[in-house]
Amino acid sequence: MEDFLYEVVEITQAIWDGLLFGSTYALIGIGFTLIFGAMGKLNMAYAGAAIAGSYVGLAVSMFFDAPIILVFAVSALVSALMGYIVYQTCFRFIPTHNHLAALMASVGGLFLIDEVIVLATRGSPMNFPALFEDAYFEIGPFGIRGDLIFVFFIGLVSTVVLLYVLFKTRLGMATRAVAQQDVAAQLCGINIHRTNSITFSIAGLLGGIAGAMTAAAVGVLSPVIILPLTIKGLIVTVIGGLGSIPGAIIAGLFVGGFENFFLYVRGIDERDMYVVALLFIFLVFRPNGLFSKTINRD
Amino acid sequence: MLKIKSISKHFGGVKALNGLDLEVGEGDIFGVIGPNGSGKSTLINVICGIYRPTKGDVTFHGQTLSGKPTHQRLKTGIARTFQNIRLFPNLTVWQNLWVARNSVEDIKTESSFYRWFGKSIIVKKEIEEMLEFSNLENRADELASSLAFGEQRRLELARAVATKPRLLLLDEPAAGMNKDEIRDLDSRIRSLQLQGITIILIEHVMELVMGVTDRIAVLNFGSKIAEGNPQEIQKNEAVQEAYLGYSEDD
Amino acid sequence: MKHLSKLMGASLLLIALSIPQSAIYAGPSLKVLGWGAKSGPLKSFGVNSEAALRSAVAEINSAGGVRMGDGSMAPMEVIGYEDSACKKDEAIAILRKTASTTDAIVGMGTTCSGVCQAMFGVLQKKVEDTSDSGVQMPILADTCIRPGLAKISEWSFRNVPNEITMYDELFKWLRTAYPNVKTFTGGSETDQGHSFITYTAIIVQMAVKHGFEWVGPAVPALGPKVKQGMKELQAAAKSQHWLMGDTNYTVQARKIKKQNADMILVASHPFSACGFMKEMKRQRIKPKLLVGLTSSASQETLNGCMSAAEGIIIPTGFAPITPEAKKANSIVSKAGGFLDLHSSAAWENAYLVKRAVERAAIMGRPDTLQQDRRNFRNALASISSQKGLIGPLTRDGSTGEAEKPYVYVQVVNGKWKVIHDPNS
Amino acid sequence: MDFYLNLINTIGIHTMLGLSAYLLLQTGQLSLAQAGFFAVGSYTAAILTVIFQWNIFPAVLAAMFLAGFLAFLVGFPALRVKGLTLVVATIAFSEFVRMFFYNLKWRVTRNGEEIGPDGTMGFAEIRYFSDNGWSNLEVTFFLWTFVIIVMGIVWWSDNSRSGAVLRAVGEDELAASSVGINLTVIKVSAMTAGGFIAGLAGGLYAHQVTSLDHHSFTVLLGTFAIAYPILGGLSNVFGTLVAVIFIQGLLVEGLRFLGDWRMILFGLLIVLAMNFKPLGLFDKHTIGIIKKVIRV
Repeated sequence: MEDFLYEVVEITQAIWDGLLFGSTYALIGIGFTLIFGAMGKLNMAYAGAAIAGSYVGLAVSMFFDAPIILVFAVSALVSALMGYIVYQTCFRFIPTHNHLAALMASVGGLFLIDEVIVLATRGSPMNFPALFEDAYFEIGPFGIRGDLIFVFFIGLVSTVVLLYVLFKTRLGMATRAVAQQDVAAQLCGINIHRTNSITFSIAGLLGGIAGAMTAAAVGVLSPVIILPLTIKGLIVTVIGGLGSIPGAIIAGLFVGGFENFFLYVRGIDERDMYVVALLFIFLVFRPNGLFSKTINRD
Repeated sequence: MLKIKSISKHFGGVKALNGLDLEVGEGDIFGVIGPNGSGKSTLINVICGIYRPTKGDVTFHGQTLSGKPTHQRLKTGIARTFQNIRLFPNLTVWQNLWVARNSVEDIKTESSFYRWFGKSIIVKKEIEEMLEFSNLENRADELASSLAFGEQRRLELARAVATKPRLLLLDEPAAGMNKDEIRDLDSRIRSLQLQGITIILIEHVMELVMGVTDRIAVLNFGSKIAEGNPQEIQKNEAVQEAYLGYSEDD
Repeated sequence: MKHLSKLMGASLLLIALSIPQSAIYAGPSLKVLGWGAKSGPLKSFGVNSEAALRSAVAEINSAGGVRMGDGSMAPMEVIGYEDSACKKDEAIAILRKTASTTDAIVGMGTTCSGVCQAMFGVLQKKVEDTSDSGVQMPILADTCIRPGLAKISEWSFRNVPNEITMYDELFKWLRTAYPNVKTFTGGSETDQGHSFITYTAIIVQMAVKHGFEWVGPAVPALGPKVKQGMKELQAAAKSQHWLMGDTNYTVQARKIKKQNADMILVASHPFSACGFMKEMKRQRIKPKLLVGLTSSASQETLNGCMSAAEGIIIPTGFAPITPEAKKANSIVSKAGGFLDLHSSAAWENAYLVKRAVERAAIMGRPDTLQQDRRNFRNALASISSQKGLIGPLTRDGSTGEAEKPYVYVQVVNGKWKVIHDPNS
Repeated sequence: MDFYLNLINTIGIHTMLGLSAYLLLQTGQLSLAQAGFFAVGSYTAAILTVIFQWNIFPAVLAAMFLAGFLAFLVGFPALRVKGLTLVVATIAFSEFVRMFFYNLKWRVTRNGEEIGPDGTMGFAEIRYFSDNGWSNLEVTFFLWTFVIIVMGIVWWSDNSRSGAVLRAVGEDELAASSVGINLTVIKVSAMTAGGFIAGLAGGLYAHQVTSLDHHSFTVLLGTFAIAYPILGGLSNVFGTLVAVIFIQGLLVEGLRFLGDWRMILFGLLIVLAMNFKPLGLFDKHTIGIIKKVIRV
């Protein structure tokens, strides 16, 4: 009985931590989903750009010992800029129907960003200022990371803001119009390139926040986390349902909790296998993800 | 030869087809007309198995088609063209026709290996004929996307014919054509009839329909409001009603 | 065609260009070629090793160079330091290039144990075995630290510390230095062969051997001999390990916290070691002792998590404790590198090459190249001890495993500080 | 010489890897599962030659068939999804395979030495070639026989009706099925063929590098597999070859002398190539030029 209770507590704790941390996956997922929704394309350079933003934010904090919140702001803004650059270099001039070329270009972009980071830091992990490092509350047997709560909170806020922008502002209308019928949208006088680059920037903004939050939550920034983040982000996007923002959020949190649960009960070697298995289960029983949006683009 | 028994097709609340009955006889040119949204294209998609009907059954030469996927229906002899042309744009004209050789006869005559990897005299001859039929002889090696609109229509028709169908479904083949082209199309359709191909023609262009068809069915809101030979249809009030009504909301 | 032919032409031209031009120097010289990771996350390894190797060679030359077989003194020359990017295919390509297109007498590389494993695999296994068509090129490695690599080929040599003795001595000393430390537990990164194997096969066993009590998940078969209970340990402690690219360590840290041990082992490269130690700090896990993996005794750890790493003790093959070491350290840092466990080996290797060359009577002529390489290999194999930066390097001829002096360093006020030198 | 042969071998292996994705891309399936099939092939062949002491030829063939069969099984669920979902699903698949081998331990003792896959430690000493005294030239001949056969078959199918059918499916599935093409058959066969080729390439790769571990089979490998045909262009098999020469010959080996800047240029050149030649380096335009030159 004792052990049983203990296990319950521990598992709850594990899931809870994972859930909070999942909010970073969620933001990355939203980024992918936004871009996919807008262009029906996959931007492989996305997570890379996000982390690059965090590096710049870090540099700022190192040279001007800026407050953490400024670091976050800079990360977000730079990564938004990166998003814009990625659009201009990897998508803008490639024929819209040619998804393969755009995909490949963004892969090249990923390599490029990755290597620039390495060149700047010698690939050495960098200390990233943590938020409320000591804010660790212990409630009974449970422990709660204050910073993750904050991360979670920021995740929610930025999502709400995003949803507002998408559904209440003219810009958002334009974006969604382009997403649904780009030709028609152009006929209505919407500048598709402008809209797309704005979408990329918004996605980049979110990515920057996600990157900075991840870095802050881990406490170290290194290029080795880019690929895992990309993969997790993609899995989250698909589980959530392509183009669905609420789906990405819920999927992100879910995957976070799910993987931590299996880390606890099955160990590190099998954790990711279960995440992948989860994805397969979704593909079999719910191919369009949590929030089915039947986008027949590819 | 083709019997459509009380077919219904519902998309959510929308009743695209509503208990429709049709019977097309061997060798006929059967016209289906009706205002936009009256379910004509849905009908074609149901016949060649792209949509699964909500209710009802389609039989072809006495055997039911329900449950058969599109490509098998083709092998029983049902081919089609599309309202908005769907060629394989980055394949050459020749390849477009080559791909279409899937009829039962082909499978009988050629070993499957040869069908996939060989290029026999017969194949060449047949494809030459198709090129001739669509007067594209001298464009055989160009990409389908480089053809003009009219030529693309002709190629698509030829591609459908190349599958050696017994029943051919034409979905608004005259859309966007000028007088001469329509006259040309008219003669093609007749020549196909002479080859013994039964044809279901869905069309807005009245001169074509009235000229070429033997029987006409008129659809409105997914159900048949009239059927008969062209003269009868032209006299029918219900039809005029439907069309006038249609032209008013337009 | 224009584009295409240009492309082809360019690629061939560039390939040609990329082959080190060794004819530029007048007069005979002793040529060596190095390689290591100069791109990708492990870039720092390659950069540091290159700086160390080049400055050591410069030192040797300023002291007159090396004595060749004909008695003349010739300068030693690093004809290139290639980027193997920690990728098997690239390391093998460089090895073959060095062997077949350059007249380097020895190849000095490379970063990443997994890559060494592949690279040594293409070498001839036994020197006298003529039926074996493997590459015949002596390789002197500085960072291939994973246990058991030496046996793959007789052409491969490693100047790496023997982690078995290292940790054996370390825990022996800790036993006496910290008598109040009794229990221990720890975690590692399972996707990095070196970290994980060293941890599960050596470190834990050595700790048990010296009377520390494992309080992690129960492993009856554990210790005290190397590899004893390794598989059981790997199976039992699955959920207190992590991966190099992980971002969330809460579960592992909490598990380890619950075990409430006096000593915690963090057997992992800086990337994840930092993440984990930060999580420990956050969850207020304050062990009496923190022991790390040799590879983490580097500048990266300080960049990554100076404050969280405070107090971690790591055995390492290098520290500026002797005059030579101090001198080398300052020279290398001027050359833009850090001298650490691995790069110091690169420095020592330069001198090892000098010694072997002088022993082997190298002619250094194109026509004698193959013979020179063979002689060099034999000479290198016959060297059983050599003066290193902080003490004698020895090599067991039968197993090919190296032994080198080591010291225990600790992060004190954000700096690596030597806390004990077992040889003194 | 040795070095150039080695480079040629690498190019051969990667060409096959690229061609395995090329077939799938023609049917419009963007699959990153090739890394998985490649991994299966390499581990299978290596286990057969090292643990069971097989001759390399049957070993490689066996690897090919196992990978092909696996691909056949993967083909059916893959039908259900397309586009980005398929990309992610196949990434997940190859990650799954990678983690399988990452956990795979199969050690046997032969004359005193433990050999075989050893989980995260990898699978060392796959020394079939050097143990049997194959010179690098012989290896190259052996390997390129396969490469040329594969290229020949793909080229042939490209120019026969089957190639047209594959492309037809890739261009318009609805139209394809309405001229009687069975989509299931075509897509699954393409996936299977891709698996066969990738498995074959893997089997040869294992003996080329003599040591395998999970680091070799990450998503990046799958990305390269699709990168070659996309970068080279889908107009014919030589596009893939050109792209492999571009990446392995020019970017990886050719630019090595640039040291630190090589990998940066690597990414940059891919971006530029895609911007200036979105249909591939070896697109219809290039082919046109070549034809002209040949005529002249």
